[in-house]
Amino acid sequence: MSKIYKRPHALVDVPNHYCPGCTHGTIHKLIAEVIDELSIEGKTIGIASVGCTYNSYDYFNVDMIQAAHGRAPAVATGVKRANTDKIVFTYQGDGDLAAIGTAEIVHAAARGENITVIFVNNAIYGMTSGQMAPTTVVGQVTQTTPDGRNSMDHGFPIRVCEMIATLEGSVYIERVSTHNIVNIKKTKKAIKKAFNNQINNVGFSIIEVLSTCPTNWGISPVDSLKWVEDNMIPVYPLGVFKDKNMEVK
Amino acid sequence: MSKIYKRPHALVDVPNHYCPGCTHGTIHKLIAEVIDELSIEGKTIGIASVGCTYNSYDYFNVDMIQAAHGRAPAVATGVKRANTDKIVFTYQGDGDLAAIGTAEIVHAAARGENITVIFVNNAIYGMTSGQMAPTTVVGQVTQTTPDGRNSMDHGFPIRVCEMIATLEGSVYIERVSTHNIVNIKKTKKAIKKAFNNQINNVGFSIIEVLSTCPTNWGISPVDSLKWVEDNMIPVYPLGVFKDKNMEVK
Amino acid sequence: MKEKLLMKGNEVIAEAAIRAGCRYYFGYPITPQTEISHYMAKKIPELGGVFLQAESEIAAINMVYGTASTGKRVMTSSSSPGISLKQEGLSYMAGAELPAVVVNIVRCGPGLGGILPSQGDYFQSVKGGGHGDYKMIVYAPFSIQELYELTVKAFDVADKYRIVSMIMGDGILGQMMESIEFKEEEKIINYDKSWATTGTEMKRERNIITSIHLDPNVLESLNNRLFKKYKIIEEEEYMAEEYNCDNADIIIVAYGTVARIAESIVKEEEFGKFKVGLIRPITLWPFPSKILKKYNPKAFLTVEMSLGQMVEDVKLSVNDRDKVLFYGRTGGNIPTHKDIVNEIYKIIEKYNKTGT
Amino acid sequence: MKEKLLMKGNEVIAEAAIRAGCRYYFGYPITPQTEISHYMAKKIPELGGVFLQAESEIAAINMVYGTASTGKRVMTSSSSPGISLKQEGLSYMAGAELPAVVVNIVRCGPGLGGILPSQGDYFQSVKGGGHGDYKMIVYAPFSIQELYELTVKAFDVADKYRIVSMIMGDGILGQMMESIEFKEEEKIINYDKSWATTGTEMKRERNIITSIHLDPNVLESLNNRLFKKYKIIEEEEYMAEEYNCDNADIIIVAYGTVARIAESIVKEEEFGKFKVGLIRPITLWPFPSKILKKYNPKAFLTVEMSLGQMVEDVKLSVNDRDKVLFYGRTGGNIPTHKDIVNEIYKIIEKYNKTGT
Amino acid sequence: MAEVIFREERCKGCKLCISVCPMKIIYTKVKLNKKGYYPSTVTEIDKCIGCGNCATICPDCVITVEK
Amino acid sequence: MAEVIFREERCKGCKLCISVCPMKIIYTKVKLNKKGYYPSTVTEIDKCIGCGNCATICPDCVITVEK
Amino acid sequence: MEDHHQIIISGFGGQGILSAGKMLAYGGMIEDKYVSWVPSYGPEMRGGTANCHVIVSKELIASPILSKVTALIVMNEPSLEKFESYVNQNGLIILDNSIINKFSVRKDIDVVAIPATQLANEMGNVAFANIILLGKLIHKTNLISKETIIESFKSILPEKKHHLIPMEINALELGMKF
Amino acid sequence: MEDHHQIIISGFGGQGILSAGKMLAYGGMIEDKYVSWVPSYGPEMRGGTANCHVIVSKELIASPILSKVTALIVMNEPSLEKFESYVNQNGLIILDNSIINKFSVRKDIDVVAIPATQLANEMGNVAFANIILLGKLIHKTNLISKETIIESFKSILPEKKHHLIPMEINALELGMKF
Ligand SMILES: Cc1ncc(C[n+]2csc(CCOP(=O)(O)OP(=O)(O)O)c2C)c(N)n1
Ligand SMILES: Cc1ncc(C[n+]2csc(CCOP(=O)(O)OP(=O)(O)O)c2C)c(N)n1
Ligand code: SF4
Ligand code: SF4
Ligand code: SF4
Ligand code: SF4
Ligand code: SF4
Ligand code: SF4
Ligand SMILES: [Mg+2]
Ligand SMILES: [Mg+2]
Repeated sequence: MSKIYKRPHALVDVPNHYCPGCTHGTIHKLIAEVIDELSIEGKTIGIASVGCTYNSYDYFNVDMIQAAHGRAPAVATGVKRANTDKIVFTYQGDGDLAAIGTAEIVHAAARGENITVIFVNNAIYGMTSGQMAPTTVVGQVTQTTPDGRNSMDHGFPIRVCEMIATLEGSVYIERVSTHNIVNIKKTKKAIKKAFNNQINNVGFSIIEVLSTCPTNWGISPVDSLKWVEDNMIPVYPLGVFKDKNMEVK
Repeated sequence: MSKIYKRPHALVDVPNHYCPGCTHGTIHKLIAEVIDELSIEGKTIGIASVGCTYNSYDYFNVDMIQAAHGRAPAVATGVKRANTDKIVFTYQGDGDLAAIGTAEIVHAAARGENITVIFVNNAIYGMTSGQMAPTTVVGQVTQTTPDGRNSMDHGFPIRVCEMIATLEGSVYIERVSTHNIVNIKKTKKAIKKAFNNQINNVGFSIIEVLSTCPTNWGISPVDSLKWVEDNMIPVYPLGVFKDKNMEVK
Repeated sequence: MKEKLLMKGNEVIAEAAIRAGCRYYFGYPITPQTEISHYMAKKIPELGGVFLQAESEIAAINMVYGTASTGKRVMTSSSSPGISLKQEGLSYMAGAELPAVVVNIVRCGPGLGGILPSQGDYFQSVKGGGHGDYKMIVYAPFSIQELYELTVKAFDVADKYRIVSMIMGDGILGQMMESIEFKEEEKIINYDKSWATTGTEMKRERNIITSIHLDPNVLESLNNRLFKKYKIIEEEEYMAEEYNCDNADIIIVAYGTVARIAESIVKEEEFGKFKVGLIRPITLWPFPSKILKKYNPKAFLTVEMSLGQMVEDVKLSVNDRDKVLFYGRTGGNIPTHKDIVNEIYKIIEKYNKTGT
Repeated sequence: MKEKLLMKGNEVIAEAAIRAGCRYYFGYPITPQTEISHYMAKKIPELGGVFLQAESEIAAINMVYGTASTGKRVMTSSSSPGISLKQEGLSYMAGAELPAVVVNIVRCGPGLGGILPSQGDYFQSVKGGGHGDYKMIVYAPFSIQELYELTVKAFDVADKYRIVSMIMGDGILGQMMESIEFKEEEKIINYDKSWATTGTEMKRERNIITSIHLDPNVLESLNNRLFKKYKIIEEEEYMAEEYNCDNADIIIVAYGTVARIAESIVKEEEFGKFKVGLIRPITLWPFPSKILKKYNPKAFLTVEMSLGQMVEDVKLSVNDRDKVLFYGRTGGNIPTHKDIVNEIYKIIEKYNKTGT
Repeated sequence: MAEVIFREERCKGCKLCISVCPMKIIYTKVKLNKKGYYPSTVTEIDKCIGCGNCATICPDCVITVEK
Repeated sequence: MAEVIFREERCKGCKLCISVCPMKIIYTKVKLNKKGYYPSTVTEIDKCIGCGNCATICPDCVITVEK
Repeated sequence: MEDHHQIIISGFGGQGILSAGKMLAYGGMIEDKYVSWVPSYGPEMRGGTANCHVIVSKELIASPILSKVTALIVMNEPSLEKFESYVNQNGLIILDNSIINKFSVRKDIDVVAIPATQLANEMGNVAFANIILLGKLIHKTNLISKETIIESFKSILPEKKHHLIPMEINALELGMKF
Repeated sequence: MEDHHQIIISGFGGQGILSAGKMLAYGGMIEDKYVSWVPSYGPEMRGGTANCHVIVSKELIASPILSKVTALIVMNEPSLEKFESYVNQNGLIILDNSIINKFSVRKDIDVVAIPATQLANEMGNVAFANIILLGKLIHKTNLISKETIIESFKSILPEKKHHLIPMEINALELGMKF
């Protein structure tokens, strides 16, 4: 008998603290599988950020650094520049990356830092119990948009991939989702490619993963998958926004 | 006899402290002319930033606020939200807006703040005596790129208009230049339109003005105009990047 | 008749601000003070005001800077790491003499630390975490009712002196509920704001809000003017409460939540012939040195949720600094009733043995 | 033979860092310390190191956090407003116990203030401008030669204690030139860095660099461990220089550029039967309290380019705080020789009149 | 024939596995696990096609699939 | 006929006006002004077409043009 | 001290621990007593334990943080372990024995075990378990009147749950009578 | 005090004020003296005034910031106004009277006026004015030798200006002889 699915080695064998059905857990697994498949566990350094995954260092079986809110790309820059032979990734939420961390992600991309950014967009601040994120969709009710986000008062959602794609330093940008099996598999492929880019010294890759927050969305985990499909994908279309590698070929 | 050119009223009649031939002065005049022409001097509030123009409050004959480095769009947001009937503009350099102030400009645009941003791109940090700016072009020698900016180590120039254009909240984005009379006139037109947008409550406008820094470029003022044309415009193409007003029509 | 309500500290701060005429709030979420935002997001827009979730704490303090420049009452709130990010902005506000209210519901540090209560930001708030010579007025309420009253006062005092006033609480104060009575209406004094940048309307010289003065003499005269103002505030605005201090042998010095626990000890416990009192600073800056100086007990026991910060000001205030002792807990641990009682017994024991 | 060079303070800092084995520099331009960047931009890449101009001071300190996490010697530099922006990062570094060197060439505040010399960031550096209980070692050199030696030392001490050490100078020190002799080679001690995150190579348990500990007991034990370390540093690392202090009637306490001026007074001026000495703190934290406590002059005159910051530590150190007097200038004005001499005469006059 | 193993003490009862099982053979148990959740498990294992969907989506890495 | 007035004490001698004058009638004086710059001025004013270019570009608002 | 009630309620997040405490405090307030309510807070609540400290007193409240209690309501085992020692001599523990299987508590206190979750489940909604336990508490202590606590339901429960109030009253009565 | 030279050089930004000062300090250093050089700095220099404080001494230098000077070189009027009072009795002022038109300085000091900018202009480059004045200074004070200052040119001037050194030497000699 062959294993169809077993826990990846790069995922520490402990229960995680995420809410039931939160796809942060699913994304963690994908990253760990990729680390296994590329045999880079021993030379990977992960940067955890501030959000529900602040302690993802408890879950990834690699050296990990916990970074200040929004600053993971700067921390990653500091790590990678001083350790060019190591594989460095950040794991950041949408509040972390697209709000307080805007300058850091834009400039890491502009500089073309040879790092891998996993950007988990769940359209909300999970950790702090459900405030509007820059990625909250118009109409979405949150603790700070009690009548739903309206663009007049609260502005428009930021499409990170589209924005980063304007920066010459970025080489691979893809938006993927975890709302069903097909897309989870695509997500893994994208993550793998992003790590591979780094291994090949190609440069800055960012994978935006649409993810759920059943707790703060106030719906069940299964309904949350549907919510991603119905409410997020129309605003955040999936696909490759840039692949310089491809262009070159 | 009619006045072909006279000092605009909105420009205080004092000598400015800019270096000889620095087009910051020229841009100041254009803004003042627009304020005169739109008769908004009494209700305009300007936000000076940190850069050579830190004390542009000495030159514009309107209420002025000096903002912390990079934060002018946030200050402008605070002013405008509490004074929706006033006309609020920021005047920011490329270090100020495109480096430390990246998050603030991106989010003011994403929110669609009804303000006018005058973004003066001179491809360098003028005030601090000539370090690399995010807009420094590849190959350009600065104090911190003594062998010329190279994209491997220092990354690629950021094209602010192109980046901001990806944000739904922005309504009018144009890049103009001061390197000759035709373009100075276009610059004035663009600035006027940006103020008019605000008057008409249309939303966020940003005008990127290519400008010179003879002192830190180390060439004469006249050669500097040529340098803009030869070295900046190829990297920063002039034109309208977004005009939602037009799209609607 | 005044209505009694059961409210969370964080909500009371928001409600008090609204009652004090604050219609502009800019903030960025952080535990344990998010309820301030949530409350504001619901209530302020109904009143025609603005609630805006900024992209960061830095943006928030600079939005406050903008609104304050136009003379409007404005507030932001955050917790320790977020307050650290506001230090440049706070220094700018001091330099430009802008009034505003800033709330710090302190959590544990350093770094990302923890979200539990702490008083580890005393130095930052009181000595000046930002650059340059400047001060903020810092209020440290210890009950929900006081939280309300001091928040209202903070707005008044900010306008009066053109200064930032800070409400400094801890997670317990922000999260706890007690009953609260609001006044029918707050008397709001309208201070002169002819300095505000609201457009000249072509009727006056332009106003300028700035903190830069390259001429050393101009800047020094600003510094001196600020310090004159600070001296006045030191004379006029200090606040403290004294419990059982007359003839006390031991005086506990504590503020905020810790003072609640200390108060219960002073009320409930007996220490034989030793009388124990409490001084509770309500303003941390200006520090109520004058009150401390009135007493000459055998010992001052400073108790903090830190490893010793206010204790320096206690030492600088009392007549004999060798009498100042310290007890602190950190990490979110609150000094318990028992902890403090033990410390008192230690002092008594030592005194009985050595006479000092 | 050692070569003598004429160098600017800022350049000496950069060269000293390189000689101390620092190959990673992250910074953001700000007057009056830009020459550090310019020097690094030229020199570090030639040595295979990294000079990187960050997008902001915040990014810079977090890049430092990243490089320091991997055990490499790393530095950033800035000036007052930029240092304010680094406060969150500095608190994180303290929490995660990361070694690094941070330079603050202080300018005038508050706010954008001015670019001239100042000592207005004493409180921020020494008391903790960031949130939570933590400390940095703060060196205050007063000459170019000392700037070099202390910068080298700062790297050693940072590694030794896993702490941030700060070099605090002012614009004068950064901009001035004096002759300097470098050692042939600096002895660099390689401290254990088995905690560093450089990849497990599948040979050891993973390392984690973090400052968050939600369990209060875990966080409290970190706080206590940090404080134990700080106590050791307070015992071992304080530095000060004493000039003419034995039997002095008046002791000036001053650091950095101000101490230069004070020294010239002590050397050049005569005050009749009054003997004037100088204590020059070289470390501001740990403060050389023990040195101050050795003396009992008629008065301590603290002179600062601020409105009174270090003076609090002087008061907390000396035996009789009522003997501590203060003189300060701000805005970029440097207390002149004459200013200080006048202050001394005032003290003498008062003493002659009143006997105290 | 496939084998699907649930580490029930790790399960949080989110039902994502149920929602992606093409054979609809995963169900929720009626007894709380130690964590206080109703864990999922598989019935009629013989119907299992070993597609691994359940394991792929499970955020808590509860499921192992062999074939 | 056009009139062009230079406030010479404000001029910084940058020569931008010279570079944009279509008639090439602006030149640099040989005597420093109070500020320490060689100011610009116009010769052969009769050749001036009153285009205003010089005034438009002057960063120091030195020039007034009338026609 | 009949007039000074110090109560800790503790259990899993999601069991209505915090709102049960709020109801007591609110009830105390409308009966013109001094009240305070302090929750545990923050992310550790997710799946972890939640608790609140409630004081209802005729006197001004000094510390709102309790180191001893007159009554303890516990809805899971870790909570019992953690807080048992807080209970005064002759104090009261009310526990949900449909969740807490084994307990051997101190002999100097009054322990009441109610299978509240099971009873609530039988009523059709486990969310009533906290109310059942509250019912027992006010019955045993006369802390506040039944009418008062019912009044507090309206104030503490969010609008969208007001249709459940009749059921909540049933649960309350069930607890009181148990 | 022959052995302790305290000098301020002051003028407009762009007149080579700072590098003239550096040359003195460098020269002092290679003659094995203690030296210090403190510039004014920052944006106010643009078009404004620049100055530097230089000490060349046989003794260890206490304060590098001068409140009195043994010699003053001034290249514009505001600088003369500002620093005249700094000069010691019997001190020296060297000024460029092609820029400073009117001066009526104290009688207790030695004032030397040289039309340095004009002379330099005649040499073909106003940038030599500072060197002419320096020449006079070392001639009057013996602060450092001519050879030393020439050596310092190489070190202080940027590579791309080294071709000017022969001219600089001419300027120096011109000043010395004036
Ligand atoms: C400087 C600072 N500001 C704010 C916070 C509080 N905070 C913690 S997590 C978070 C946002 C988390 O949202 P996101 O990045 O979307 O992650 P998620 O929890 O949704 O996965 C915030 C604002 C903080 N810890 N530090
Ligand atoms: C927080 C902070 N960081 C850095 C500085 C120093 N500083 C002043 S101006 C400036 C950059 C100016 O460049 P730019 O915005 O391009 O304006 P320019 O002078 O070129 O017009 C910098 C970094 C500062 N004043 N405050
Ligand atoms: S709060 Fe939301 S994002 Fe955070 S763990 Fe829970 S479900 Fe996931
Ligand atoms: S330094 Fe450059 S940008 Fe600044 S005033 Fe001078 S020329 Fe203009
Ligand atoms: S492996 Fe596929 S068929 Fe089998 S239980 Fe899992 S999802 Fe269902
Ligand atoms: S997906 Fe995993 S955690 Fe969720 S119910 Fe299924 S087995 Fe349990
Ligand atoms: S107006 Fe035109 S033609 Fe006349 S001087 Fe000016 S640029 Fe020349
Ligand atoms: S453009 Fe203006 S400042 Fe420049 S030379 Fe002409 S008149 Fe003078
Ligand atoms: Mg999120
Ligand atoms: Mg610029």
